[in-house]
Amino acid sequence: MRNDNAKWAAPLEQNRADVVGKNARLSLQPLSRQTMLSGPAAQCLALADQPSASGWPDIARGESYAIRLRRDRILAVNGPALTDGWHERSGVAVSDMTGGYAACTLSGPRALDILKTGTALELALPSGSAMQRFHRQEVIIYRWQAEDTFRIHTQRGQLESLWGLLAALVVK
Amino acid sequence: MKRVEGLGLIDRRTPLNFSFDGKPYQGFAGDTLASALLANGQRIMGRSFKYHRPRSVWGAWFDDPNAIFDIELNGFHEPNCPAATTYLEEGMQARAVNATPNAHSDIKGLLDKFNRFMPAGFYYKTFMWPNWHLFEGFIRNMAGLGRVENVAKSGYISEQHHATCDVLVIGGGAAGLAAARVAAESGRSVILADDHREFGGGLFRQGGLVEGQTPVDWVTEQLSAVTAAGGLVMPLTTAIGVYDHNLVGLVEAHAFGQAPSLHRIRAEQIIMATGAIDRPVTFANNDRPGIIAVDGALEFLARYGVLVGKNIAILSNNSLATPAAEILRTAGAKVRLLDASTGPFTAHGGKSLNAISQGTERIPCDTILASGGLVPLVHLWRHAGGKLSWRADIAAFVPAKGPVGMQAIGAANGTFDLDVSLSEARGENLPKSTYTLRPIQPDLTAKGRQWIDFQHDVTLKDIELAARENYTSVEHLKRYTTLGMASDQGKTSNMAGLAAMATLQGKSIPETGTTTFRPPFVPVPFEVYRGARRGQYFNPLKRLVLEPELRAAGAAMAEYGGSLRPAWFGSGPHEITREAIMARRAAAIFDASTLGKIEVIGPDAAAFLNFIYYNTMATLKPGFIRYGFMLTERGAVYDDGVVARMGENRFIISCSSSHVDGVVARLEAWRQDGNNPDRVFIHDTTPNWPTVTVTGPKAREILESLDLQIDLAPEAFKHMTWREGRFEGAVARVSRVSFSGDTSFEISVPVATATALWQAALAAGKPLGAGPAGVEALSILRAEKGYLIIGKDTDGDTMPHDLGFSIPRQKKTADFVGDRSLHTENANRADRKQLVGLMAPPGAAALPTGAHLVEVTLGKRRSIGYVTSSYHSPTLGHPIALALIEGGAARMGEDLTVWHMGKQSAAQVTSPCFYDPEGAALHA
Amino acid sequence: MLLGSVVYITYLDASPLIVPHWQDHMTNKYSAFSLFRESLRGHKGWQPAWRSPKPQAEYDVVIIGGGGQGLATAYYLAKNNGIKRVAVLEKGWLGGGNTGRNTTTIRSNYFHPESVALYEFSLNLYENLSRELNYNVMFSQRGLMTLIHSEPDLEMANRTVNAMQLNGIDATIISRAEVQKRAPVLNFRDDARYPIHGAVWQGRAGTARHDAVAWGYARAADRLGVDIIQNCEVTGLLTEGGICKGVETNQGTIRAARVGSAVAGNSSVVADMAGYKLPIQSYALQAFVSEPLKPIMNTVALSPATGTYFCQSDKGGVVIGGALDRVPSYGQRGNLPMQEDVLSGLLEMAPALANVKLLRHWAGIVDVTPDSSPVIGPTPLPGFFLNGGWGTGGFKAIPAGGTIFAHLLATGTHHEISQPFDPSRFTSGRLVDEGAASGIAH
Amino acid sequence: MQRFPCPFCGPRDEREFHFAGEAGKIRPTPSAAQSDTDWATYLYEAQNPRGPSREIWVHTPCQEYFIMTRDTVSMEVLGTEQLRKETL
Repeated sequence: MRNDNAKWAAPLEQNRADVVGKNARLSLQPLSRQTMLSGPAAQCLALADQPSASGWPDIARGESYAIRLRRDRILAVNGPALTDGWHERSGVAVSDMTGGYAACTLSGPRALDILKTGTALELALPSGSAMQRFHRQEVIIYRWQAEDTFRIHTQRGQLESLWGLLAALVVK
Repeated sequence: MKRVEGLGLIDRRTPLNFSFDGKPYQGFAGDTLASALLANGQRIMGRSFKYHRPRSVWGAWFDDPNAIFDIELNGFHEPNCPAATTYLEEGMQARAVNATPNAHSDIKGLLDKFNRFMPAGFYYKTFMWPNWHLFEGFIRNMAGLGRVENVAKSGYISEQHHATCDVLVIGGGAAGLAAARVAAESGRSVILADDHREFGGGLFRQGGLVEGQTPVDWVTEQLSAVTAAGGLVMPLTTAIGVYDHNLVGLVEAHAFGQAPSLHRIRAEQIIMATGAIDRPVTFANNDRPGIIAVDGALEFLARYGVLVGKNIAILSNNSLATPAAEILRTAGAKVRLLDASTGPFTAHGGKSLNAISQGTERIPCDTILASGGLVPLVHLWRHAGGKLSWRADIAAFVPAKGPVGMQAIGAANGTFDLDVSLSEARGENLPKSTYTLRPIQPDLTAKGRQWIDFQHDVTLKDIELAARENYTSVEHLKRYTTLGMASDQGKTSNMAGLAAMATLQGKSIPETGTTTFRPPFVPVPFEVYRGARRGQYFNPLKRLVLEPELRAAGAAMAEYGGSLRPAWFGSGPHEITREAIMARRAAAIFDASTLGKIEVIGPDAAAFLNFIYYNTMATLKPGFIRYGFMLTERGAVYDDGVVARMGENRFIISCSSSHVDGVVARLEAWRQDGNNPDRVFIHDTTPNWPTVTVTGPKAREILESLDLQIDLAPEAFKHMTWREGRFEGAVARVSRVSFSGDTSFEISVPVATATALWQAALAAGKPLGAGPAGVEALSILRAEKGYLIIGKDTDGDTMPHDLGFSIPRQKKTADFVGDRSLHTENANRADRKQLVGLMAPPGAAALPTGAHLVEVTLGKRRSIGYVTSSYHSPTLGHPIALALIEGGAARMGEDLTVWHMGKQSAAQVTSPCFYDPEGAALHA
Repeated sequence: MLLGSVVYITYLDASPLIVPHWQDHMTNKYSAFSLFRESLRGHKGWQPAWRSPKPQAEYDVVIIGGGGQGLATAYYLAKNNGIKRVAVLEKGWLGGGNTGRNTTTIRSNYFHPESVALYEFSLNLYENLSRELNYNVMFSQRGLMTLIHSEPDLEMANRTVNAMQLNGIDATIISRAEVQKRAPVLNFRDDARYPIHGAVWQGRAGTARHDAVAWGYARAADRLGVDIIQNCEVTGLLTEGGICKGVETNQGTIRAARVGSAVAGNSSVVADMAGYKLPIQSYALQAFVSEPLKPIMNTVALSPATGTYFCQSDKGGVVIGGALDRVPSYGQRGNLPMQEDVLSGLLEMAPALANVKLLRHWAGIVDVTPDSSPVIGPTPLPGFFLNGGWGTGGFKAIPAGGTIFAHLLATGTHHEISQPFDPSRFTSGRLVDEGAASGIAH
Repeated sequence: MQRFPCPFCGPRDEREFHFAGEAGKIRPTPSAAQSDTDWATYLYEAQNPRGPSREIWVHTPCQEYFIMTRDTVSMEVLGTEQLRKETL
């Protein structure tokens, strides 16, 4: 029976240092709340108290915002506290995902090129949802505050492989 | 062969040392290995595949099939590098492939003497007795080109990129440059790619001025204009294939030893300006070293300053011969022009040429430059599904009906005059073409061997033989003779071969047909297709929130169903038994975070799950949990798990760890296809809720010290119910379900609280003799109880009634997934494999998992089932096993024969539940 | 030494133990001796491998599809069933479909007794096929290993190998050391993503020259009087009173007492002509070959974890295959996503090949059934019979498929081997699903 | 690499999509009342056309199921429709 402790390096600390390379920086992005809302788009936004939700290549702004994941689903970031479950009046399903997704920030003039090693996304190619695949891994990618600052969320269990891929590209 | 002062794009101030077949040479920066060797007077660069004939270069770029080297530089070894496209680097050690000891004097050259015994396809007619495999090793050692070193190439990683553009221009010759400039200056985004280090394509070899400028100046101006207009210019970049929906694979070469990069370019418009190459002339001894393509010789001169001969005969059928002769004369050669359409010609000489003859006339020469006309490079056009048409005036196939968004210009389109080509590229009116050609066809009566495929040693006689034996379709010809299957993929041999077959059959070339061109355009390393998908990143594992804690507690981490989980804790696999005993005597603490937590939310949730599950879920009450099977429409068990009802409109599915993604996908498919998607939603919250499971007789005691604010008394908190509590201020969902057979609690908390919960549980368990346990111990515990693992204790045909769950099949009236398939002839078979337990006789070892149960009829053993799980039970002190056996449920108590790798043993059929069959421990 | 070998080979092959299957004084028979004799007279005496006849108005049996299955069916109809008025209609060039596009693996290491009966029968026929057809199909019994990467893999390997042994197949489990001895180019690093614990080994498995199988059957069938008609595309079925009486083609109407379809990659299209649907979805399956290399791999290795398998051809090219493209397709070309999957899989298996160059890749269209087993049997249209749905496994089954389909066409009833593969199994639910038992179905 | 149009996300690479079956195949109800033959037809029979083909696909990143009409020979995408009846 195998012991693969050495083959799979232990995960990095949660307070890990930023990875800095030429024209690019990678950092872990702590978020205090993430909420998944499914239902009619307008109702989801109303419940999450957001004016709109960002897809690609929208730039989300501020500390509290919403990201479009599907036709009928948004992710509210740092939004209001909501009860999990069915919200009868709005017809919206709510689940807390604060810990379910981990996020990191990739920024700098080279950031988009780094992303384009693993996805076919283009600024000129808008998309209703921010869902993407980066080197075959399911991720949420959107811009935040600036043209060249990207926030990338992934299911927490996949953070280590996402981080490893990005870190290698950043320091290249 | 010599360098000509003042000619070429090489950097004469930077000499580079290299070796070939062990001998040292010197070239210049900008040389290819082929040009550097020619400049050193070294003509023999390789041996042919079959007869080991000495060969020199035919072409100056990718159309050379002859000079192929294994190269070593700084400890990096690469097989099968074409000498004509490998740029020279300091210290390169090159060796001709498939030559012993070297290309100049290869002992296998003797094989050529026996060529008459080895015509095309000779191996199909012999080597049948006693069998082919006996001869194969010998043949295989004779075949093959380069040698691979069996070492991993660390650091050899291909960069991968994606990009889009309005216009992708492939080929940076005159037409490509002009087209790229027009497109870029009209405001479109342009990528211009060329496989050479310098742009310019055939411009340099054509000599003279381009629109009043030297070729170098003109090219520089065009490139500056493209760049200034925002275009991207990519040298050393080959388009290897055009794939569906206008995706082009561009492979960008780097220094030797560095993996090329792959750019996947999605272009609105693809402009193919890939040029043309010379077609060889089929004549006797036309494979002799020193017989070179006209355009190849001009390339060697123009790009590398190498004049390939002193006394040159040009054997050509087209109007480009005269200007070529002028250029060569200017460079210092003596040139004689011969009309290739007159024939028959014979080359004379061995390793060096000394003459060409026509009839009785013998013309001394040291070099023959041949051209049977230009052949447009239409490979990419064919990749994209474009059609070709035959142009008799230039005796070539040219692009016809095109794929959407693709256009051919310049020589690739059969436009061989510079001015016409430029006008075509710029969309202007076309001047009249001056290129003319006299058709040629091979002379079937000529004496001596006439070579069609230089690398594969296919001669005109081989094609005659193929025709005689009725291998006349182009594909049969190719496959039977191996014509065009060499590493140049027929770039040189294709037209000559077609012409030969056409002549033999008295047909025209278009009637004879053309072969399909397949990507890649030139061979590229496998690495190009890999990129980041390697090692740990080839299917990366999911990682647990608690992994640092688990490692700190001594976990041995291993792969289970796509996640890295603790196999056991402590010093080795012997800990598994200790953990299992601990779990039965006190309690075990597991990380069960990978179990699914799929929320199904909405007013239709109950009806939806009732349809999805075999078991009736509509009647499940809030606060309660029900075990159930999810079936495929074919009735096979896909997953088992428990469903907890959180409220009127909310359920949580806890499915098997490895099935989370699959279950979510199935639910989503049924939700959108066949249900009202506004009334039920699927949220996969698995990663949001790490789970710590405490199981065993002391489990309740441990939970009590966690202060979860739940009444844990057995009558208040029963098996198969759940409660919401708090842990350190956060929500804690506690389910009383068990996979061990003992009282168990699964505690799910938010990610931020998980570490504290784990530590608190361990601290509370320690004084009670409880501690952490891994997946392996849990596997034993569940098998003792007869709990199954889908995919291990079931196969792709197992239905719920094979597992003892028959009631919904008989009683459930509402439709559910897979329902009808539970009543087919197959589902009603009496001999279906059913899950049972097995007991080995006292003192026997555990049965091997995967052993079969057999019955013997008429002396023949027949399998009636197999062992799916087997362990030594630490609780019971003897081996136990689960098995799928034909009609197993009716065989209780039966003694069966076990068969494993030829050895037999005995076992008795029992209930699959070995531990606590009454359920006292479970409900305690 | 070299020359000695050539003479030795010539001597061996000239052995009088070869018994000709037909009496003929022309240079029809292939042998080392006839090759030697023809070599001395410029190879002028070789006869055409097959004729190019014009179609006759009527045959006893017309077979649609001149691939391995169709040609073998015609050969066995003439040889085993005594039916010689047979035509094989091929819309392009014979052997140009999946027969000429596959990765040539031949094996019988199957799990279910029904599959074993079929593929083991085929393997047995392959073992004597070169001599039977008097055409060297280069069947090379170099063995096939299915790698075992983990303990669950080993448990599953036990289950399958025991099943095979009980069914009389020469399968064993070999150790990691044994794997390394047979295939040192594989990845034996301890930290490999998919480490090698051992392998399931079938020594009698191997590869054959795909074109030669088609050509050998074509030549042998032609000698028995079968008309092989190339460039003859079937455009419709001729029915009279609800019974199939022949076919319409671009070369005119051809009548036949029975019509058989053996058109891998087009089964649904031909079924559509007969007016019924099949349980088949068609996909592209890609294959890859590298530039020729000196021998580095002497067996066939398959990794269920990476979805890739490879071997080395006699010419020296590394021949690679993997899973189906994921998009239903009739376009005989491959696409990048699967190329990336298969070739990255190859390099996980054999990292030393990273800078070996891909020479070309191509695709065939495979007809995939829900249980990945073939469908053979009568159809709803009387007089019209089906041999299809072989998925990725048609090549290795050519001799068996031909024999049983010939039996079906000659007698109208199943051979005992083909009975379990009757299309009725989808109604009864008695599928023959090897999916779980074999890593990649071939 | 083909490019398919997700009705919600727009054009995306082939790798993000899964073929989910032919369009227009409705699960027969009540399933218990189906004959063996009808059930087998629903489960297994396929149009599998050579040429234009109407199919159900899912864009896996955003989980949108939709109908796409493609040519199975040329790989040309001929159109898409939403699977669900009303747009949100």
